[in-house]
Amino acid sequence: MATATGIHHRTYRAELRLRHTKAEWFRLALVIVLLLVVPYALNTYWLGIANSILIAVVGAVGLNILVGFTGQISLGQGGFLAVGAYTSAILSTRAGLPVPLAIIVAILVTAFIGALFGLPALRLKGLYLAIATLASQEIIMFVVRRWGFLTEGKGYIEVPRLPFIERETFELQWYWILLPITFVAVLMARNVFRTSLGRSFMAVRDQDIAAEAIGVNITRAKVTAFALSSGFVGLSGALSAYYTETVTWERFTLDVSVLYLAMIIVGGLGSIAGSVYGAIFMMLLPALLTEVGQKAGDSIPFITDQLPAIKNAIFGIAIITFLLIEPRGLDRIWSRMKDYVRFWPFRY
Amino acid sequence: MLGRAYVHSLNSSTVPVGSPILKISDIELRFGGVVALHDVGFTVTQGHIHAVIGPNGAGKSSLLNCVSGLYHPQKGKAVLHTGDGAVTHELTKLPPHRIARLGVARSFQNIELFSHLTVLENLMLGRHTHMKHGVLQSLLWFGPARNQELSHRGIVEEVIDLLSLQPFRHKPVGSLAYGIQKRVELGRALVLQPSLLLLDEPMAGMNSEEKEDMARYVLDVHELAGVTVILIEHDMAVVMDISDRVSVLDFGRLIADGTPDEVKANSAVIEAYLGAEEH
Amino acid sequence: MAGSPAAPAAGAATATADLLTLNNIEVIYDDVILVLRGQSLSVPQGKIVALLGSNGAGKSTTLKAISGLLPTEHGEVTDGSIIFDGQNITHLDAAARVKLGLALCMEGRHVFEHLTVEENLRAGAYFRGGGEPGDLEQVYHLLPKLADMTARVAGYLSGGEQQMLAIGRALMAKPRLLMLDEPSLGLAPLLVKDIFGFIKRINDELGLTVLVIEQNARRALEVADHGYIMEQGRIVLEGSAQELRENPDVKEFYLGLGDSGNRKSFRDVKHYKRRKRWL
Amino acid sequence: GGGGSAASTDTAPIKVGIIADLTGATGDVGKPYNEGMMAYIDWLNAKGGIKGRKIEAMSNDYAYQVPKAEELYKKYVSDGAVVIQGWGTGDSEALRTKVSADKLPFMSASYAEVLTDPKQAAYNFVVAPTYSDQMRVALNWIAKDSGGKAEVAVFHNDSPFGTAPVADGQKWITEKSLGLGFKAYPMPKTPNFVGLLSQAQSQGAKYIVIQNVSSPAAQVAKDIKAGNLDMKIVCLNWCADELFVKTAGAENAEGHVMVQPFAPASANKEGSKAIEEYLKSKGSSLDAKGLHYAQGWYTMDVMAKGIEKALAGGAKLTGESIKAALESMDAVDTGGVVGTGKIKFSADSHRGSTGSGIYKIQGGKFVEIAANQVP
Amino acid sequence: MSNFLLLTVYGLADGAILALAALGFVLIYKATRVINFAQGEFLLVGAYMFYTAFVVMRLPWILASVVGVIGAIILGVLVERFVLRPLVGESAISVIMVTIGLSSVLKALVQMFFGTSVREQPKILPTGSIEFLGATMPVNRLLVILIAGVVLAAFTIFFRRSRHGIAMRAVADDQQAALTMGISVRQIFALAWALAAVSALVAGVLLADLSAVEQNIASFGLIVFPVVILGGLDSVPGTIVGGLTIGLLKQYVSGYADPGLAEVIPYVVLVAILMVRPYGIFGETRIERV
Ligand SMILES: Nc1ncnc2c1ncn2[C@@H]1O[C@H](COP(=O)(O)OP(=O)(O)OP(=O)(O)O)[C@@H](O)[C@H]1O
Ligand SMILES: Nc1ncnc2c1ncn2[C@@H]1O[C@H](COP(=O)(O)OP(=O)(O)OP(=O)(O)O)[C@@H](O)[C@H]1O
Ligand SMILES: [Mg+2]
Ligand SMILES: [Mg+2]
Repeated sequence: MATATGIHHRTYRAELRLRHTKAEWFRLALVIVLLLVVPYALNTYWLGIANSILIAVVGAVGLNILVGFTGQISLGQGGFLAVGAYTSAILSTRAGLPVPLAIIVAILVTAFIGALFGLPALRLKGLYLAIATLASQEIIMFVVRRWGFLTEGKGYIEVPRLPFIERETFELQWYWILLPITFVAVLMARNVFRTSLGRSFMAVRDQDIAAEAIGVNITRAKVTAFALSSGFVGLSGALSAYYTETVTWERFTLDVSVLYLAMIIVGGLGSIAGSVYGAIFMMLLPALLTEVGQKAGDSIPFITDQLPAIKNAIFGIAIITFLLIEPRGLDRIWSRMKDYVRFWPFRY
Repeated sequence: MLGRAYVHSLNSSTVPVGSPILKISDIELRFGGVVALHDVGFTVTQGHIHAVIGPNGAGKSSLLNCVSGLYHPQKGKAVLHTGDGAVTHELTKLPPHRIARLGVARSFQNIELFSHLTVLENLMLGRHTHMKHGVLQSLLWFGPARNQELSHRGIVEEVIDLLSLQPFRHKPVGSLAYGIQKRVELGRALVLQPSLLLLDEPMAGMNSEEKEDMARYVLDVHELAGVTVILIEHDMAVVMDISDRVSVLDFGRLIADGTPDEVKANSAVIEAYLGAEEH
Repeated sequence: MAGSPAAPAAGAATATADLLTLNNIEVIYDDVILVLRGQSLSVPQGKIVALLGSNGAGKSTTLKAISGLLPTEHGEVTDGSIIFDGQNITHLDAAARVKLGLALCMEGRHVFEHLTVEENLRAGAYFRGGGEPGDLEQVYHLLPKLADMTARVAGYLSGGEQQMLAIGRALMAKPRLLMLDEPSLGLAPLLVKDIFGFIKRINDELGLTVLVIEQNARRALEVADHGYIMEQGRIVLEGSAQELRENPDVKEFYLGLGDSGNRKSFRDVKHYKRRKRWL
Repeated sequence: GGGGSAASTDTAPIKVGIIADLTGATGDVGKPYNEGMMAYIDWLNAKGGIKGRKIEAMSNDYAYQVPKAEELYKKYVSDGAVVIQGWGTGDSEALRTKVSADKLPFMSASYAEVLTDPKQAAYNFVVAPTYSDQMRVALNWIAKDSGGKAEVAVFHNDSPFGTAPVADGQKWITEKSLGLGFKAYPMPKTPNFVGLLSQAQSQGAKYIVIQNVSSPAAQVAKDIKAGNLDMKIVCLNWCADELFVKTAGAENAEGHVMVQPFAPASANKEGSKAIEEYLKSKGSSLDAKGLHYAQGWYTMDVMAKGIEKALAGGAKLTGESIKAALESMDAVDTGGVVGTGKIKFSADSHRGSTGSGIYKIQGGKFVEIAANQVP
Repeated sequence: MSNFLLLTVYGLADGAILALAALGFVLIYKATRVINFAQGEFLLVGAYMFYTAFVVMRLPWILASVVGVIGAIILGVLVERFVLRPLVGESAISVIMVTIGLSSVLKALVQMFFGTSVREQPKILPTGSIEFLGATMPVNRLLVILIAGVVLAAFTIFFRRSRHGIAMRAVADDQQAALTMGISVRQIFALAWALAAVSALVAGVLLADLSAVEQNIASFGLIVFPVVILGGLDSVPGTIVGGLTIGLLKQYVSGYADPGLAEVIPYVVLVAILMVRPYGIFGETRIERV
């Protein structure tokens, strides 16, 4: 799927690369340069948003592995984020594990829990499964709310600031921590779908009976997909724990699950890049609306009262219009634009 | 094409030609009230193209589904021979993916491809049983994962060449014309290096020219690689021309089993299936 | 395009004689894929017309254009006109065309999987308010096998059984023009014979006009009065069924007959591509 | 980089960041609270602001979603806010460590005990008596009202906000050896609470203390009426408001008891006058706006007094100096609107007030039965 | 005993409303294979439309109901026309996403016109209570059960009798084929959404009458998920069984166990049942054949 039409390769190895044309390499370089200068162009607030986006990207990629690539709709995202966050927080605050180790354990634990709650997928299909995962969300929320010992009765866990993080340069330092982690995570996810493992996921999505008949062990594929996906989600949750420095259940409610679903659908199901676009879109839009809202509020005072409602309305309308324009998401819009440029000025 | 020598053998069965590779014995399959198969039993010989024919709803596809483990008959069994023919596996007791691992590959009556994936990806999926799927290697890509992709690419390319699918390599199969999709499905079965190939109406919906092509491909596979084929087909011309043996089902029962000429002459078959003036 | 042999025919045909006329229609999918390039044909009242052509020629697209299904596939008629019974229906919506008396039996069955056989048939008469009591019996009479399956869930029927159901469902609409897209696909020889006999019969008895797409050219040209052959989205040859049967090219590529006039064996098929370029 | 210190030459407006819930789960009370704050600022600026410097309020809706609150907080910090006004339990917890790191005084409408202890929350200031104090007051009153012996059922929101006062209540009973039975029931999101009531009944409870927002509390009132049970609701803070009456309907609310630190209009306290005047000029009334309006107003007032003191001290206006001012300034007189009427902080306690008023609902109105009760 | 009886009545009443709300989901799913995440907001809008007619416009409640129903139908048709028709033939999940967007729009609209604070609305149903087997039964709850029962019965019969029932399932199975049968996919979709909006309206109004006209009504949308799944996504009778089951379950749990569990138990039971019946109790098994 990587190859743009009309490009020829000498070796299969060359063909297996993610990027082929000069244009593609150029784009990549451009993005990298952008990512490197960004932190110095933005003030702390926007840099903070950039950081939240980086964390969200990891989670969105994870969810897309499950929903977009394996076709298993999940509404349990918030719960799995919580598992990641609580695990790492508890391990590093109480068990005194070094942070990187705590994160790795958190990833494994979340993967395990994910696989566990994924078991219904062996029997359930489509929306029935979606609601079953909603159950996992509710159950996990109940547990983190109720099991006092998780938070030593306080209801929240306080995560000490990483020793080397200075208050003045908080966001900047975090940016340099999160950027490489996210980059690697995205790359890894991309890798999976160049291999037989990833293909078996997609086979299950497109035609599970045929997949079985050609030798795909569906049980294994589904459980692996849940575990792998939850692993990424767990990482995202763990990162958020250290970045936000407080873990409270209110950060992982069902709205969050829905928000992430929105990210990958608006971004593009079954597309790693799409998850990235979607995360950016969904995190950026509200912030921009807040900006605009304030300007509007200052200039036309009489709407200030309605402003919040209007903002919510616009948020919804934005989602709707984007999907009306291109139901297959931002990723598709982007590739359409590329085609248009490539074939210009011919229509067909 | 005949002349070209291929590196990989498309046939993974080592059962000596002429000895039985698949023994189906009194299989009975019911769906609620419907009896799809009733005491069906026959033997498929290594090296044959074995046709299964019969009226619509006779149970042909169901039989294939039993062999590939998608349906579970209430009674009877299908036994596959591997190795030198001595090793046996009771297919009716195995899950589909295990059966595929034994080299039983198939195509479907209504094309069942992975429509969002490209031709290449579909064919690579055909190699699934021969590949490893470690999560860590996959995440890392460089190293085992990539080498595996490269090493399995060879045979896939040979099949692409054999079925002349080159122009479509990177096209999503969903967008291809019906005839091509049928070919891709055959290819997906072939790359598995089958010991036994099951084809369910591979020529349905084709005009005679395209049927000739498809027949040619099936014959190539059979002649070049010596793959044993079970073929369901309604076009008698094709069946009678290319098959070595024919089994006839009607209402889930086996009503005839023999060489094409024997079957052609069988009154029951004419009455139930072929119709008088035919042949 | 003007040079097409079809154009004068379509032009000459008078609206009164022709129930359906296509004038140089052009169809584009997804704004980019040009599939029909000036397709012209006409279906005389009370006649059976056969539309032949290789895979991907655009036969089904033609029928989809006539019955107004293109919008559901991001396709549109960008040029030309479709006249049904003197009325321009080029941009009418699908449901309305059915009310005018156009019925299509789609390629690939498209039965309502979760409905029973009887519910499927009733759905066929939906726009007639469920139809009259006699209708069902009539269909069961024409397709007896359906009669013993009334309560079965369509999705579980065999391929051929579904095909029968689809045809029966189309008949429930009591159309003036019945369009069949590869009705014999996946049907057993006897049944194919029946189906075509049956097409002939409804044509004789009910005076129903029929436009049929078929890969089984032999059968089609037996029953048809008139035939069209299309390649790459336009008509390349037309004539009475008689003329077409005689035509040497048709003989070779659609009837699979050798120069000697009798069918050559599929075993003798050569490898090199012999696809005829029609001009 | 952010931090309060960025803002302020001597006439520049003083930036206040407000995190409000206007459309979220608690929007019904969050809105009047926020209006009260904005009104106070408007009123103050009209009087020339603080020492000639206007207050610039940056107020945004976070729809009760913690991540959004954190985002807004960062925004305010980088925009140079010197103090933050928050809202709920969730965001107060999530931001607690941040505000002490950024040295920004933070007030909110969450009155959890921990927030009053500078050792645990250096920059949080709690103007009202904590939920625990309100619970203690409630229990004292129940003990008195019942003549010493009674069973008490506590219905609470199933979250940290709800459970905050439960344990302390139990402790209080044993400490003060009140003859009260005490049992807590979390409230699920159901359209009725008959199940809980039947459990309370079998406990023999005559008093239902509710630590939740008003609409579920109102439902409890309805269910009590429908089953004509002999039970008295004792609402704490967040359900002890006009909304409770409005939602339940006067006849269902009749006779129930409210423990409320902030005086409603009907109690016409001295401190309500200023608000009433302001609202009259806007063609409205405190009665219409409800007591959460006053709550917002005076929370902002206390903050403003702190800022004023900090400016008076001549020190550079930073979060730090304001914190110092808040801790050292003499009691703010709210004219009886907040608890004991006076709000006073100190370096080792950010517990602004411990007193609450107790009201009975009669004919849909709040009737004061005991002013500024302290545990 | 009397206590149990009381819990049962309340459980049934809540369940009846749940069933009504669930009905909307089912109708839409039946015809379009889409799950409507805006169902809760449909309830909300329904309740406020009735409030507008009943309280603001001071119409008698009968008229108000008529106005409400008309409003609901218009809402349903508009949504279908402008939001969903352009997506006909697209994957269900993008349509689901659109309904999520829709939900925040609808909610925002209600906030713009009516604010976030509770609205007072005189009771429609009599509030008294009757003694029965030593339990004091609230009349309004009993009536709710009755009304919901009637509405649900009406819908069930409509789909049994009229050919629209078959048409809806046909459209859901294969839109193209349905078109070739002269079944107007648009009309069927519009019908489904309109009916969904109406049932939501009824549920919303009843709910508002039992509790209050306020934002929280919308949160009912999520509580309905276990109900529809339990009954089977495409089964009208299923909504009744699912609704009553969940309603009673919650009531008994909050009456006899840790009330906090009342929110989780339904999901646990749900998953348990799905393990035995993957398509809910009455749900139609999705056909997968090769
Ligand atoms: N999964 C199933 N559930 C119920 N009935 C089934 C199922 N699969 C097949 N049947 C029934 O079993 C009988 C045999 O079906 P099968 O598909 O094997 O026929 P076939 O011989 O392949 O016919 P055709 O040539 O038309 O494909 C048919 O009557 C069909 O309705
Ligand atoms: N929905 C679609 N979108 C894009 N291209 C399409 C679509 N449907 C058909 N095509 C293309 O249009 C061409 C004609 O398709 P069509 O189905 O009409 O051919 P056909 O003559 O019916 O072939 P067959 O004999 O296989 O049915 C094919 O190349 C096909 O790839
Ligand atoms: Mg078959
Ligand atoms: Mg076709």
